[in-house]
Amino acid sequence: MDHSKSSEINLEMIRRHFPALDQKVHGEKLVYLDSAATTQKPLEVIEAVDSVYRQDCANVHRGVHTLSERATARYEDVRNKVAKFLGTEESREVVFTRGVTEAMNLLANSLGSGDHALVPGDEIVIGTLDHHANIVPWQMLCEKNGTILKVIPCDDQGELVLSELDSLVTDRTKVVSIGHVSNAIGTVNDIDRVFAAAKNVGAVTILDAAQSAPHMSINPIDIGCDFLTFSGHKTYGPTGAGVLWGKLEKLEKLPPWQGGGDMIKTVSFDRSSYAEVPWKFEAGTPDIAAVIGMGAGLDFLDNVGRSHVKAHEDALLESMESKLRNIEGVRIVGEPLKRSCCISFTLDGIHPHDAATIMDQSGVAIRAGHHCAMPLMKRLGLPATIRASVGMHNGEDDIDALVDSIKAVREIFA
Amino acid sequence: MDHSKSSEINLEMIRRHFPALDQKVHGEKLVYLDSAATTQKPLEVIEAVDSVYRQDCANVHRGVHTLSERATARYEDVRNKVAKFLGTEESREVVFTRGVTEAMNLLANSLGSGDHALVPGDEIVIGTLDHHANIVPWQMLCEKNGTILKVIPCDDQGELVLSELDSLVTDRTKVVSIGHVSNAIGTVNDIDRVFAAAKNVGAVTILDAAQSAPHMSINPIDIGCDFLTFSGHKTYGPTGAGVLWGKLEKLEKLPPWQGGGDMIKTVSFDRSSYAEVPWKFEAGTPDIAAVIGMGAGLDFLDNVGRSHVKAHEDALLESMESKLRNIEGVRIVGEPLKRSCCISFTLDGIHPHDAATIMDQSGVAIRAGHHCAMPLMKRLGLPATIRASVGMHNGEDDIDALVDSIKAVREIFA
Amino acid sequence: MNDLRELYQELIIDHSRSPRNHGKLPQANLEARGHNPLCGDEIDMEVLRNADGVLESIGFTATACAICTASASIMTETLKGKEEKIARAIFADFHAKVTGEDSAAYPDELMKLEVFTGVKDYPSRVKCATLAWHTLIQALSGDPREASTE
Amino acid sequence: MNDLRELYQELIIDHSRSPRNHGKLPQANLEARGHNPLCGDEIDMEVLRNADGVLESIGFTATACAICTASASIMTETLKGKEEKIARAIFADFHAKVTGEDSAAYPDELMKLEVFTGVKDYPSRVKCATLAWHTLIQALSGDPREASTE
Ligand SMILES: Cc1ncc(COP(=O)(O)O)c(C=O)c1O
Ligand SMILES: Cc1ncc(COP(=O)(O)O)c(C=O)c1O
Repeated sequence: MDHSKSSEINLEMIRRHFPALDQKVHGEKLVYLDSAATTQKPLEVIEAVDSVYRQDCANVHRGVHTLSERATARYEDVRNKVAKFLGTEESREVVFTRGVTEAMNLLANSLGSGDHALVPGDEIVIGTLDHHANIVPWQMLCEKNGTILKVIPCDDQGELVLSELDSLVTDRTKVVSIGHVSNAIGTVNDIDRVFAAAKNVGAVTILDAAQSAPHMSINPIDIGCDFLTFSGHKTYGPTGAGVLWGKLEKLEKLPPWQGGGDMIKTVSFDRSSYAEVPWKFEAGTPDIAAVIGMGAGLDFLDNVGRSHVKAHEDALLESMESKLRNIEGVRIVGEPLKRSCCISFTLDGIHPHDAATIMDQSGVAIRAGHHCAMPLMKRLGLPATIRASVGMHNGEDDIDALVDSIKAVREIFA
Repeated sequence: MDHSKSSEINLEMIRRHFPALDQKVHGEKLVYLDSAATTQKPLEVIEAVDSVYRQDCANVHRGVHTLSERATARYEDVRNKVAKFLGTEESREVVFTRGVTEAMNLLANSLGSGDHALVPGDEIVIGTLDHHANIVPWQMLCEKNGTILKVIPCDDQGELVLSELDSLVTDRTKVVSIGHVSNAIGTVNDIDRVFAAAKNVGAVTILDAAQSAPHMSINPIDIGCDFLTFSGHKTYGPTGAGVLWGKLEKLEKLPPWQGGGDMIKTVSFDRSSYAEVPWKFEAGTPDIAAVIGMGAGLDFLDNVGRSHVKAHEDALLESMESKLRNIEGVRIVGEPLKRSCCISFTLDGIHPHDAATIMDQSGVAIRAGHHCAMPLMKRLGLPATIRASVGMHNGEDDIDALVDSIKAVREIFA
Repeated sequence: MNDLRELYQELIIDHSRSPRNHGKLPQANLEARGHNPLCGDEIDMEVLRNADGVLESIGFTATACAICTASASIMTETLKGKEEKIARAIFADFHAKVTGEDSAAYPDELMKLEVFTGVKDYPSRVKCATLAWHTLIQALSGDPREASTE
Repeated sequence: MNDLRELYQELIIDHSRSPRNHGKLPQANLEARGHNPLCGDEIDMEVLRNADGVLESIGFTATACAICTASASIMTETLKGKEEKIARAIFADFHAKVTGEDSAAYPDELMKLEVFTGVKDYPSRVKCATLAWHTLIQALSGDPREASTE
C-alpha cells in the first residue's frame, strides 16, 4: 500500500486522524473528494473544541476569573498561530471572522465608509474565476455608493486574460481583490502580475486565499497584498472561524464595521470610541471554540508540513487528471497552467447532479453544481460541473474509486 | 442535600450534565456564577458538535452526497427547533447569526438601506439599560444616515422611566429596539408598555432577548415584536450561533446585508438576485456545527423545562439577594420590580476587580466590570460592579460559596 | 446501490432521454417558469385548462437533470386529461411520498410515480423531483412569480 | 489561595489605601493619561524630568483598582530620583516578570516590585499592574496619545 511514493506523506497515519473518514456510505467505504467545500477535521481539532467546553468554558476578554483567563489566553494565542502560519510576525494583524465571506463583507463595507471611503467612479477589479464571496459584496457596495466593478476576463482554458490588465487597472482603480486558487476549476491565478498592476496604481490589494491556504504556503508579505483572508473550515478547522489578515497601518485606517461589545473603548450616548486593532473589528462574543479549533487545525497542517501536503496533492491531481482523461465521455473543464485544489469535469449527456447522486451510491463524495462561481460557469457555457477536490488524506485508492464510480454512472446511462 | 425545595429541578442530576462544573479552581470547587456572560455546555451539546465532525462533516445546502445531505438536514432542522422554542410555527422566520450582536448589526444595516430605508430625521428609540450590542450598531447607523437615537431614561432603582414614553416615541419614531432583561443589573423591562407605544406610532419593534431566552418563555407573537434575537452560547449552546427571528413579511421586505455564496439565487456581473428568506440573510458557509449544537442546547433547556428553570432561578435570586443584604458593606445595585438573570453589587471601599480576583481564589467565578453597559454604569455613577448571574445548575450551595468568598474579600481589605 | 440504480434504469433514463409532452404548447392558456436555485434546473410549463377545469394539454421545456426532466415527463403523462382538483390531490400524494412522509403504495394507475420514491433519501434531489409539479401548480394558480422548490 | 492573599495583604492594600506621590504635580514638565478599556481604570501621570534626564518628581492621580493604584504608588517611589534610562530598564524587567517571561528574583533594592509577580497568572490583572508604567513611558516619550495596556 504505497500511496506515498511521490511525497513524504504517510497516508495511513494521516487517515487515522480523521474519524469521519472511517465510515461507510450506502455500504461502501467513504471516499471524500469534497475538501474544497469543507475539509474533514482531525482529532486534534475535535478535541480542542471539546476541551474548550469541558474545561475552559467561559467568555473571553472581560472576565477576571480563571476559566475566562484560560479561554482568553487560548483564544488570543491563536492570533500568534495564525501569524506564524502566514509567516508574519505581528499578531495584531490577525482579525477573526466567520470565514472569507464575512471578511470580504467587512472589507467592502469598511473600505466603503469613513474618511478614506471609496467614492462614485472609483473602480474595483475582480476576476471572472472568483467565488461569489468575492463578487457579491463588491456588487452591493457598487450599488450603494456608485463605485464601478471591473472584471478580468477568463479564456477558454480557464486562465485570467492578464494582457487586459493594463486597460483594466487604471488610475481609477482603488481596490483589486482576487482569488488565489479557483475553487470551481482549480486554476492557480498569477496573482503576482495582478498585484503588480494594482500596486502600480496604488490600489488596495486583497487576496482570497480560501483555496490556497489549505494547499500551499501563503505569506502576505511575500505576496505583497494589503489584506488576505481564508476560512478555518477549509484548513482542517471547525466551522465558524476564519481570518482577515491586514497590514497594521491599513487596519488602523479602516473604520470598524460591526458595532457592539468588545469592539469599543468607551460608549456613551453622545459618542463612542473604538478599541484598538484587531479588536475593533470583532464585535460581540466571538466564536471562541471555533477560533481555538482553527488554531489546532493550522498546527495540524503545519505538523504534517505544507510542503509535503502540496507535493502529495500536486501528484494526486496529476494522476487524477490522467486517469480521468482515459475515461470516455469525460471532459475536463479548464486547462490551467498551474492547478491546485480540484479538477472539474462533465460527463457527456449526463447531468452533473445525476452523476453525483449515483457516485454517492458508491461512497464517492464529490460536488456537482456551479460551485458559487456562476459567472465563470456562464463564461464556460456550462450550467454545472462535477468537481473532485483533494485533501491531504486522499490517495490513489480514492482516485481509483472515483474512476470506478464514474464508470458506474456511465453504465447506468449507457 | 435538598437544594430543590422551591422547584422541580433536580440539581444533582442536572450538574452531571455539565462536565466543566466538575473541576477545581485554585484547589477549590468551581462555583460558576457567570452564566450571563456565557452558559456552561451540557454533554448533549458537546456531543452534538462532536458528532457533526465525526460523522456528518460536510458543507451544507449545495452538496448532493450523503454527508452533505445529513449535515444539511441537521442544520435546517434547527430552524424547526428554534421555531418551537419560540412557540412559533414558521421555520423560515428563523435566521442564523453568530449571536445578538451580529443580528443587531444586520437589522441596523438592513433597516438603513433599500427601498424602505430609514431617512435623516427618523428616530430610533433604545433604553438606558441596554447592552452595547443594542447601542453601538444604531449609533453607527445614525452617524451614517442622519437618523437620531433617543434613549428611554433609567431611574435610580434601575427601572426604565416609562412615563417618558409618550414624549420619546412619536411619529418620527421608526424603530424601537429594547433589551428584555438587563445583563448588567437584572431588571426585567416592561416591554409590553414599550412595544405598545411603538405600535401606536407604527414603529418596527425589536427585542434583544439575550438575557431572557435562557430564563423564561419568549414568544414573539405574544410579545408582539417584529424581530427578536438571542445568542445560542447563552442558552447552553456553543459559541458561534444565535438567532434573528423576524416576521416573515418583515424579513421579506428587508434587503440582505452580507453578500456571498448561499444567499443568492443567481449571480452575474450585470445583476445578481437573492435567495428566499431566511437564506438571503445567511451569506457564506455558516457555523454548521454551532447551529446544530444550539439546537441541542434548546432541546436541553426545554427538556429540563423553562418553567422549572425559571421557578428555580427566581427562588435562587431571591435567596441570593437576602443573603447579600445581610453582608456588611455590600450594596446591591438597582432594585428592579422584576428581576431575572443576575444581581449586581459593590463592596464599600473595594474595587470590583480586586474582589473578582480574590473571589476567584475561592473558586467563585463572577464578573466585574461595566458589563458592556457603560451608559447605565454612568447613569448609576459607578465605574464597575460585581455581577453574580445564575444558570439552571446553580444552587444554595453556590450562593453560600459566594457569600463566603465575599467575606474573604472583606477580611483581606479589613 | 441497487435501489437507486434501478430507479435510474427503469423509467427515469428513458423519460429523461425522450421526454413526453416536451415542447411549446401554442394553445396554452396558463404558464409558469420554475427554477431550482441550488442546481440551476430550469423548467417552463404550459397548460391548456378548459372551462370544466380539465387539464386538456400540458407541455414543458427544461434544462435540467434526469430526475427533473423525467419527473416532468411522467407528470404530464399522468395528469393530462385529469381535472385540476384531481391533479392537485395527486401532487399532494406525490409530495408526501417523495419526502418520506407517506410510505403507502400508489394506486395502480399512478404506479409510474413510484420510481421517484427512492429520492426521499436525497433531500436535495427531492427538489428535482418536485420542481415540475411546483411549477404546474404555480401555472394553475395564475401566480406570475417564478416557482421555486424552497 | 495563600499567594494572592499575601499579595493583597502585604503591600498592595497599604499602597492602594495610602498611595505615595498621589496628587497633582504643578512643576511637572511631562504628562500622560492612561486608560484600561477592559476595566475602566484611569490614571494621570505627571513627571518632572530635569536636564540630566533624572526623574526628579513623579505624581499621579487614579481611579482604579488596588493593584493598579498600588502599582502606581510603588512605581513612583521606586523611580523617583532615577535616570530615565534606568527607569525604562526597570520597566522592561518588571514587565518581563509580571508576564511570567522572566522568573528571576529582583535585586534587593527593587524587592518591593516582587509583590506584583503573583498577577502573572491573571493576564487581565497584568494590565492593572502595568498601566501606571505604560503611562509613565508614554509621558517620557512625549507621546500625546492616551496610554493603553493593549
Ligand atoms: C475561493 C473561495 N472564496 C471564498 C469562499 C467562501 O468561504 P466561506 O464560505 O468559508 O465564507 C470559498 C468557499 O466556499 C471559496 O472556495
Ligand atoms: C442583553 C445582551 N444583549 C446582547 C448581548 C450580546 O450578545 P453576543 O455577545 O452573544 O452577541 C449580550 C451578551 O453579552 C447581552 O447580555
